[in-house]
Amino acid sequence: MGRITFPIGPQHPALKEPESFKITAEGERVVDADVRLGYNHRSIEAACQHRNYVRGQYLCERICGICSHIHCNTFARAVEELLDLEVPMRAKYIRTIVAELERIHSHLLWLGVAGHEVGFDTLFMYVWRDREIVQDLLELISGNRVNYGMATIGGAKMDLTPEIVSKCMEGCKLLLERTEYYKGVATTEGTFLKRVEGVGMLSQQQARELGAVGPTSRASNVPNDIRHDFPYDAYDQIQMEFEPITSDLCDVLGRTIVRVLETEQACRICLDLLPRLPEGDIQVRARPRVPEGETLVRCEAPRGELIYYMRSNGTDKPARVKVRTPSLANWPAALAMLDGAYVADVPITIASIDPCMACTDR
Amino acid sequence: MSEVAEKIMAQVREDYAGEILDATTMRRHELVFTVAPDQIVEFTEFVVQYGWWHLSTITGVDEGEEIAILYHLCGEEPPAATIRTAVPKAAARLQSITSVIPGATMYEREVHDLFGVQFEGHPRLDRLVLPDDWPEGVYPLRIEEIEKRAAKDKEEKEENG
Amino acid sequence: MPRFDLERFGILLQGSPRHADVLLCTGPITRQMRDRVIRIYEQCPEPKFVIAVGTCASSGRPFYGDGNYNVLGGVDKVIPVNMYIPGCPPRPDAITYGVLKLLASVDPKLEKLLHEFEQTIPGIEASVQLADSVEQAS
Amino acid sequence: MEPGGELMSLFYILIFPGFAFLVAFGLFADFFDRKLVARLQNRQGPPWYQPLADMIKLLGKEDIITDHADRGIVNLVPLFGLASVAAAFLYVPLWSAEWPFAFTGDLIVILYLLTIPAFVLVLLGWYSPNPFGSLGTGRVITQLFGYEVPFALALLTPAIVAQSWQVTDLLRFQLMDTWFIAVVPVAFFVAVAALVGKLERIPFDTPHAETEIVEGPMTEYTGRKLALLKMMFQTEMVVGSALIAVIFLGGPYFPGLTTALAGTLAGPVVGFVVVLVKTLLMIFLLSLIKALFARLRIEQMVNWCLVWLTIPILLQILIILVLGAV
Repeated sequence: MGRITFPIGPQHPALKEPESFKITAEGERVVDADVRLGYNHRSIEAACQHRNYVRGQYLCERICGICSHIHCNTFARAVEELLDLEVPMRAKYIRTIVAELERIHSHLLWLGVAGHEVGFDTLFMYVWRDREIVQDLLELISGNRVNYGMATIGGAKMDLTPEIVSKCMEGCKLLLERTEYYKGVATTEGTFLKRVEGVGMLSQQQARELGAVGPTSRASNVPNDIRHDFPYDAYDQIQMEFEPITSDLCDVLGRTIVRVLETEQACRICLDLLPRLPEGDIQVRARPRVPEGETLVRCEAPRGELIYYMRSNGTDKPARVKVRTPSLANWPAALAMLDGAYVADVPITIASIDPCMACTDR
Repeated sequence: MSEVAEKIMAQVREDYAGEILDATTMRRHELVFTVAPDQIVEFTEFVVQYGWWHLSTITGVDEGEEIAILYHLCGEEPPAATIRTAVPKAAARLQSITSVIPGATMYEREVHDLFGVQFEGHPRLDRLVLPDDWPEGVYPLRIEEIEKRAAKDKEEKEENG
Repeated sequence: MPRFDLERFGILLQGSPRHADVLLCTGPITRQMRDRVIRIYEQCPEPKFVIAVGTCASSGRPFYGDGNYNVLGGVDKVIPVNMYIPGCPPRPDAITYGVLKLLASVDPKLEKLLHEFEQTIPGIEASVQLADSVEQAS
Repeated sequence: MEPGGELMSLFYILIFPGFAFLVAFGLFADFFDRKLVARLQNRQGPPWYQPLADMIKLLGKEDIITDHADRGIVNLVPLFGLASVAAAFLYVPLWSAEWPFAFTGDLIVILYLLTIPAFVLVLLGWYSPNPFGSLGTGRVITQLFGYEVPFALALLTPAIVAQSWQVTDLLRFQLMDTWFIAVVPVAFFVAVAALVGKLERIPFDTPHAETEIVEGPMTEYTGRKLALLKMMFQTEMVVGSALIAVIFLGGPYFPGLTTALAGTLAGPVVGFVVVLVKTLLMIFLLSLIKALFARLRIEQMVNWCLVWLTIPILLQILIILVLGAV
């Protein structure tokens, strides 16, 4: 068959966002893979230096189309650390609950897209129907399906009234049953298993060396979960048993199982925190001028470890905002998985690290 | 927290053969070790053995005449560590640490794109985020570029009112 | 998305631009994307339509301007746009309504279907703008 | 054929069981399939006139021919494919065992005509400039080896049992004896699975897997050519389903009904309706398969076909020969 180099170009049905891969294949085997990022580079870090903190947070929330709350929350936490501002406990609880609901919505979205990548459209339709449950909850809480703007500098924007809390509890219980069903489907469906088992191998050694983060590294038995190692917001208040979910399968199936179990864990965390929502106000006034200083803030986005480095120079505009999103950390690992794979497996292998191209390019 | 950090910092100081310029903490939970640019690879190797094996990212900050490069590393539990070096803006050269941590390729390419720091020994130092038709030698996150753009924006604002 | 199924109007996602009639563009145009978008637009066979989905696709804000060096603006800076659907993000039923309104503006027989859809969600008419009504604005 | 016969056979070929009816039934089958799959995925699915609307729209679209492609061949080949499928449909007896076009060996002609669409895709893929076309062509050929042999063997097994290559003889055999699905069930299963491969439907639709190689060989074709290609696939589905319905499920015969209406004029009409129902039943089966499975990789598909299709059908033939000989 000879060597064919073909682009999975910026516009391709497998990639929901523009990224261009140059795949060199011999027959059906991938020999070399290369990725060209930068199609979605909106220079957000440079723009943050021209805007004050409030407008900067509005912009940073729109870095990723799916996990917007985690960016907004981490930006707010970074500024609060610079201001040495103590956020009321109720606001921390609300932020954690919305973060976990967003993790459920992101993981269910990924499970549907993964089904679509291997041609299993029924799973795609079923999962996205059930995702509507958590979308309704998020809309109930914040009025928007994505980009909720729940975390402001100094606390949370909207309060959770008792009947919202009860609706969320119902929703989470329903989601628990559905995740049970998908756990069954993902591990027993014959043709789906044939397409995900032993595909996109990433050994534990490779995962540690290439700096993989999130479910991609946890599926290769590297237990790094920022919620557990560096607890923030209300993650240290969780009473139920809370361990990072790992699996030693090291392939796409392992990542699928880790994400489904994490959805279940997120539901349980919500059910654990919601009834114990402490009383008190949800916001503290923050001064617009931030004193001189620098800080590094970590958090666990649905795709992995998210870093915000912020440096302030006393004015109301940040001197430097550095955002390192989890998808950028997973790209070296993705390319390592690709060589030796089948051409037919390239889309599912790329999708298995749950890449968010908008996050990668910022 | 800080006495744990002090203890670790003291231990790192005397274990490490080379010379650490200064060790402080950033916001109580981050250790910052400042090292000269030419010792960066040895110190990274030492730090990885010591326990901070995961390189979170590499941040570039333009500080007037110097570009500060911060390597943020972390292990299984706090405190995390940051290695800080400063490189003169005129001759921004640095040894690449991809030999120690292969995962650093993309972070170094990004700092090269936005700040113009040359990383020797880097396998493939081409464009990561900037478009192909971006002029050579123009590094958007350097202070002078930012001022230029701020001025251009101001004119644009006056123009269309 | 079973609750928002466009296939009930017979609209399907097509893999290649050759098979497509309507181009849905989301997100602002960056310098790197500029010629790719033009090429995709030329690959679509006539008659073709372009829908800009979301505020950033319609105008490029909030990414455009204020120290931004890589965003050229909305989709209309590069290819002619027929329908703007503002919103960040626009609601799925606003997208469905936008696509339907565009089809109705082309084929009057669909007018009935459009009014039916408008009854289901009160106030949806305000959520989208046809391009010609935008011409006078910009 | 008496003199009036030419007009009659012309009517047969062009209008009733011929081209026009086939295209209409193809459009309805496509709607039936899309609606069913949508319903299985609890979606609402397209309106009934959607495939017809798509065809009319496609005929009106701009017809782009890439300079890489040879103008003559690319325009001619889709017509060729559609014509071969329509010709195959002529030899499928729709309402009774006395079929004007039947002759000994028409089963072989049908099998031969049904493989031409695969080569249509190969030629189209060869002339499309982008790499997805050549990759798709490679996969079409590889997949051909997977399903072609089992499909032919599966359809020839009843012929061996009934000792005749004529479809109408098979029908007569089924009238006296039981349906072939009872006699050779393995052949029925193998025929359906191979038909799924021939029609390139999920789980064997790797040649035009949307998320991997966009549309495979058909990526570069628009307007009239795309309309003809889609029509070819739809009609091929109808012909394949009708063929299996006639050979394995007893065609126009229904246990109680046929003996009662044997002589009267109503017999052929009822027989025709029974064949339609059985064909729709087959299309329902194909849609069910499409909704239940994920897409296999090309080498998995070929391995699966070898293990689960070729070997069982050979065993089945062996069993029949042994039983027949006894």
